[in-house]
Amino acid sequence: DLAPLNSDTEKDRIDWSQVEAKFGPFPKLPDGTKAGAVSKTLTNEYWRSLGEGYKSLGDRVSVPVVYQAAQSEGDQLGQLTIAEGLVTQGYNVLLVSPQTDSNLQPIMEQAKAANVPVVNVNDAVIPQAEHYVGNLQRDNGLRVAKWFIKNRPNGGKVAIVEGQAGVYAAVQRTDGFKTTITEAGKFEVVASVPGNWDRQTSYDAATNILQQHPDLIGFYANNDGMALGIVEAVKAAGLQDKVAVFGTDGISDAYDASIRAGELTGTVDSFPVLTGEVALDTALRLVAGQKLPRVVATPQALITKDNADRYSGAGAAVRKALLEDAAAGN
Amino acid sequence: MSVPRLQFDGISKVFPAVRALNDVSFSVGAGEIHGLLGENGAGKSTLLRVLSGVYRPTVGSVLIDGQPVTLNNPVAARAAGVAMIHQELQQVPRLSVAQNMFLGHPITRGVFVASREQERRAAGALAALDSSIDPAAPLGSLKVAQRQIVEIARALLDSARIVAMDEPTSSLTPSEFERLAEVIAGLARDGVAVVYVSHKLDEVFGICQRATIMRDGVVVDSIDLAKVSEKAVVSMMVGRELAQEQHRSHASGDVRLKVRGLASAKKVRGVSFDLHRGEVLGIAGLVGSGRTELLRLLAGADRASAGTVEIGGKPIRLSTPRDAIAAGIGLVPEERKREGIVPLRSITSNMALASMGVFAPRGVIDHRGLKRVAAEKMKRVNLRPFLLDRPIRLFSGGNQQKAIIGRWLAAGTRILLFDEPTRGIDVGAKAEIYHLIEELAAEGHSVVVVSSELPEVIRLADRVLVMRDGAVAAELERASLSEQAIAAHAIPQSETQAGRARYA
Amino acid sequence: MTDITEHTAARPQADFLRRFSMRDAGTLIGLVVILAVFGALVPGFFAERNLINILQQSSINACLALGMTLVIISGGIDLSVGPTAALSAVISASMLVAGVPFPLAIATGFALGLACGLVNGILVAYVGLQPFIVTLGTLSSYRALALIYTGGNPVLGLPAGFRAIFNGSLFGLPLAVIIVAAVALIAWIILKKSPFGEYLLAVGGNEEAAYIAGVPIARTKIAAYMISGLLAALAAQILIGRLGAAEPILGNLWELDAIAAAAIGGASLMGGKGSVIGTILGAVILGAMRNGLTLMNVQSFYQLLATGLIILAAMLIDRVTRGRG
Amino acid sequence: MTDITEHTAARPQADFLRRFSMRDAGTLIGLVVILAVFGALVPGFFAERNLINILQQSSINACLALGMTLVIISGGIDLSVGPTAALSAVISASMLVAGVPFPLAIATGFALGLACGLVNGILVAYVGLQPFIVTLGTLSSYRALALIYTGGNPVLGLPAGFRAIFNGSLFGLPLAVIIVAAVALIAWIILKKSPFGEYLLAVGGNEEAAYIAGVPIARTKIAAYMISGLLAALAAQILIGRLGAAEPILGNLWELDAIAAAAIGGASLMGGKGSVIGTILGAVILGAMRNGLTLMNVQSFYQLLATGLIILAAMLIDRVTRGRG
Ligand SMILES: Nc1ncnc2c1ncn2[C@@H]1O[C@H](COP(=O)(O)OP(=O)(O)OP(=O)(O)O)[C@@H](O)[C@H]1O
Ligand SMILES: Nc1ncnc2c1ncn2[C@@H]1O[C@H](COP(=O)(O)OP(=O)(O)OP(=O)(O)O)[C@@H](O)[C@H]1O
Ligand SMILES: [Mg+2]
Ligand SMILES: [Mg+2]
Repeated sequence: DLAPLNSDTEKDRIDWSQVEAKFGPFPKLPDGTKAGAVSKTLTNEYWRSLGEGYKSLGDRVSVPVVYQAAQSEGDQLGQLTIAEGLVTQGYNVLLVSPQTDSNLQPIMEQAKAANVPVVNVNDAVIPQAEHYVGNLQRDNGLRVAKWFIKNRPNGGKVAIVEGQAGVYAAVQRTDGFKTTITEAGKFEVVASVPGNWDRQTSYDAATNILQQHPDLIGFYANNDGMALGIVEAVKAAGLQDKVAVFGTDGISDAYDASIRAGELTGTVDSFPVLTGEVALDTALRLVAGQKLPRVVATPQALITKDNADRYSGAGAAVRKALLEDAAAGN
Repeated sequence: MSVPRLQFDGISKVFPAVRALNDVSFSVGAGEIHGLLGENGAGKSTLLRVLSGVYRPTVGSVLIDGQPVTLNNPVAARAAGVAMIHQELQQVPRLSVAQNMFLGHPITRGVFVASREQERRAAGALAALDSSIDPAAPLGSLKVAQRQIVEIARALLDSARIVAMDEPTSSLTPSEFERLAEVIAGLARDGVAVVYVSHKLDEVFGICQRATIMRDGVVVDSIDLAKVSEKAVVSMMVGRELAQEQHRSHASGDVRLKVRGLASAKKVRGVSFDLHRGEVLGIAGLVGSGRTELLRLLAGADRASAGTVEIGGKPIRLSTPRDAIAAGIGLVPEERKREGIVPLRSITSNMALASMGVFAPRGVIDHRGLKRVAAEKMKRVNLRPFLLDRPIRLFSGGNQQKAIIGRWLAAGTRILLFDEPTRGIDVGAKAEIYHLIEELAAEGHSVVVVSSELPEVIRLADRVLVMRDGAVAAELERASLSEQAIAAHAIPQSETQAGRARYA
Repeated sequence: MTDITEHTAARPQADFLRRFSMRDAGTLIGLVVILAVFGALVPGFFAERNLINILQQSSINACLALGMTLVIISGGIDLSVGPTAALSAVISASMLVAGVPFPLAIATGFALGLACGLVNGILVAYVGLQPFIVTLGTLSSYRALALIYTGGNPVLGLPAGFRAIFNGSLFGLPLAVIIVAAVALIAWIILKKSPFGEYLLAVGGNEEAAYIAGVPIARTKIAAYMISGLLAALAAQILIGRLGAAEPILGNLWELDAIAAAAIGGASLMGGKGSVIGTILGAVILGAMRNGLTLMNVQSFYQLLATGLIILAAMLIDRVTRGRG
Repeated sequence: MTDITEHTAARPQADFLRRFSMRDAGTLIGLVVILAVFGALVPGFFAERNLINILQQSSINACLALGMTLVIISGGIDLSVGPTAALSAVISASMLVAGVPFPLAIATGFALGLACGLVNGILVAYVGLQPFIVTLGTLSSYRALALIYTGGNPVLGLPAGFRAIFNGSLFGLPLAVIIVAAVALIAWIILKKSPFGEYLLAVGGNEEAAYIAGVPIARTKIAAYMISGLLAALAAQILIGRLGAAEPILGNLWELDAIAAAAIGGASLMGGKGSVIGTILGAVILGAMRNGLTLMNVQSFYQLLATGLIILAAMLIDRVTRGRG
């Protein structure tokens, strides 16, 4: 039996940039191969972009991909129903992004019985997953913490606005940031409060924190929607020059409206379109019979005004930039 | 003769499975006070609800001053000049008296309700009946009788051409009736046609010229009241002769219930009495004298602040109705709709509610046994229509009352407390209930009857407690019972003069 | 304006069983219509395997909705079922992982569900707070307790033996379905055949009259909430058996599905009215709908739209076929 | 068992205003207690700036809760306020971004709120479905429409001029607070002084009596839902003015906060009862609590616990100080 997967520490892993070098170009697939994918929700741009990645690669290699999502984030049984539907319908491979670590567990068994490989794509981690594609959640927070350590050498007060209580990604990201920045010594995390993935809640929380700590130097938010709410609160408090705000995910609003305009300081982009492509690529290689490592790590990068253009262009350009980063060992 | 003010022309009303009215036709002239008589379930309320636009007739039409009118809803009926006093109080407890009276057609100044003006006009309408009611008080703070007066006053606000009154006096005292009678006479002088429903035949004979008698949804006859006797009317109503029964005592010497110094935080102040096996104890008193509250204490519905209650010599605790029921005490409450029935449930379920332990000895209800008992008890109380599985809300008040009595029969209750047992109940059913009470006493039950109708108390009671201000003012033995004697004790000394008039 | 006249209109004079199945017939027609539509649109919808899937997928909601039905009949509502389930799940699961024997771990989970219901019931029945607000408050509190207990982490690695208990099948039907069917049967018997059922209907129908008639109001209400808590705990055991893990955030929004199933099945949120058969049918309607929409590969926004519209449609069909709810 | 005795106890025969402010006093005490606790624990809690923050942060919930109060008084409930707000927000926002003049864009948002309320009202009043289920169905449907309309994306880049309308301040108070205060005043006048307010109380208090008295039942109910929809739309405009963006997922779970505020303020979910002042106090209680917990940097699980417990505590204080809700 497999040991329970921890995607952040698993040894049997490969970086996405190495896959082609190790396993050769995209393989030939059996006729009529089709892929089914279930995501968390479509109400968040991140997951829609992931679907675009599936679709763009699917179109290129002529594999139809069905992409479904639960009706809302947190709809655990609804997502299970969808996944079970896909197993019964005879897809050759499943790509799943579970709501929680366990809610799609039954799929693993059903799919195994039907001899369908399952790829766990990002976020929550099914312990029994044989294949995982995604980034390190902890690394999100860690990268932001490193930015502060490098760019605010004098340290200061920082605050965290968390996602929904108890959600894996939120816990890991928060922990990555908090641990790293605390260990650096000069920083004090004065608040770590729930924003529930909600812009309004985050706005109110940020207003309250700023009022109590007008000397705050930065916020880290577990996603970009919340970060954009915080930006508004910082602006309303007239502190935009003093307080750095970071988000996570790299949704287009963060880039276009906010980072370039100098409002949002930065975000950790995990390149969902590219992640989708890598995930489908991995899945199809499995269908073709290749034996890939258990974890395929996908890229992420801290985006700020300075490097925003480098990472936001068309798919091929970003891919190139990221391959360069990977080669440089970032 | 000229065109009648109001004419019912071939009205039928069919509810699923019940034909409540069947080809009802009669007419009422302007300035006429017309009685509408019939047993419970005869269709009186249904007819008046058709008149007031609450129900639409299945067939037939209503004519006012010779013109057919369409009465599709209460607003249309009001517009056509019909005012109605409903049998069930139709009020909103959280609104004030005046707001209730003007509900649906408030007096406004600009976009606002003119509360002062409403209260002034309400006070005017109330003055003729009971000037002590504050039009600005929340209706919920009034007693039932006062609420009924508000309901009547509301109908007087509009200058209606037709006023329909469905048992307006069910909670009123005779003196309040007297004042109402004057008001009604005034309406008649103004040319209003009044339709008056009551189970109190003396009232109908007192104020009406003519009356229509209904039975099972059809008109038996329209009669001139001057030319018939009360007895003849009763037999037309019930379709048979009612034997005029005399009081018979079944009281024995054994004390079953011993009450000493019973008091409540609210109304009751140190009541003591004994209740014997087979005895019918009447409790008389003015409205608000604490009778209902006393019964609620005995039934465990309210908690006593002092005093003891013993049954068969053993003191018992009465903190909840369950305690009372376990001790063999059951209450037939005053406000049937609020405290008596579970409207959506069947007659059988309502009957069985207090004796689940009996019907479910091993935790599972023996439905066959239950059906048998229900059939037996309901036959005994003469439920009509005899549909045991029908939701109780679809029955007339009298039949609902019978089911509640059946509840205690089924529970094997030995001490029955009746609070205004015949309020809103017809002569036939009333006689049945009296008979039932006597039978119960004969079987050894002990019965307490609270009633505002002195003839009822005198007819039933072996002994009467007269209450005044929450205490027992007098205990009258059967031999010394008379309306005058009761009234003399019921009325506070200082107010004897006024009080006597009230109770006359 | 037809309002009141309809309201007071008599219902046909049939006997109880017939009346009740008349109402349930309305729900049944709703189910049949939905099945027919999906059957026509989705090939393989009527495959035995898929029908079993629908039952299995409905079973957890059905389990909760049965408890909810009893609470609703008593005139209350229980918004805290999801967090109750989560609390029961994480505690049972951590006991199982720690090697505690199955029966004890399961019993503890059940006891916790009962305790959660007891707290709700006491606040409603003795303290006299509004059910909606009480269970809104405990909704947050129980969830928080589950999160605090686990530190927000899932409890993983449930023993295979435990999982087999709730995960097997019998006569080709998943055990979960059979368990819930048994629960439904018991609930039906309780409601139709036991004094407690009569008490529930009376308390919800007219609390004051029930009180005078000697019905133990507080105990009846508390029992309803406790049953709801117990069934939430049962649903939790079934789910963790199925998932092999227990999460503190399990059971998110379960209350809405459960209420929807009960209401589609004819329960009135004013109390005094509700049907076990109707509730089960309501749960299957919701399950069939989800299943069918997924098989049709409807995009999630449109699924959400369909969910809303189907709830409304089910109520409408129900309304038309059986008269005012 | 204290249940019934209290219930039937005679009510003091005081005048209306006194009775009402007696009840509101209960809520006020709840607020004072919570403020005192936070004031003692959090330095700077009573700073003028922070008190204004609390008001501002409560304003959106207060706005929704006022509409909710009217609906609850009429005997209904409106679960669809969040999605109604979202729909109104995304449509107004996309008009604004497309350069439509502010008044027209705002008016369209309001019209949409009214339309959402109208649909709810018609389904409740004319079709006769249960309010809980109707608005549960439209909760999903309206949300889905907002998502479909925007493809799930937020609408960004609202003109600064528009944002200034809802974002300014007057006499040192944020405009949003002043707007909601004005709405509260209007709601108070409606409830206390207008025939419509009387109709609401009558319809919720005794629908049959109201019908017989000639109250236009259906119109009254529909108007309540439409006001609720309108106020949801107003809340949406305030919010997007503040955030500078309109998201289709905006307003998630708003209904629960609004119901909690109304209930803490003394509204009874059985209908016929509710207070504008109480509701405002209820909203401020919830706002003060969130603010205080954040300032105390309470960890999220414990914040959730505190939220639940404070809702229960507020109801308890309320219950104790003013007798049965
Ligand atoms: N809404 C209804 N649905 C079905 N049957 C009804 C309805 N209303 C009344 N009935 C039935 O119609 C018949 C006539 O009832 P109605 O209330 O008119 O009698 P009534 O003469 O006023 O009796 P009471 O003296 O008790 O008031 C009864 O059998 C009653 O059960
Ligand atoms: N909570 C209450 N709200 C309104 N009225 C009440 C309440 N409790 C009791 N009452 C009414 O107060 C009246 C007084 O009851 P009490 O026992 O003092 O008098 P009573 O002698 O029974 O008078 P009645 O002849 O009116 O029954 C009763 O009619 C009862 O309906
Ligand atoms: Mg009648
Ligand atoms: Mg009385």
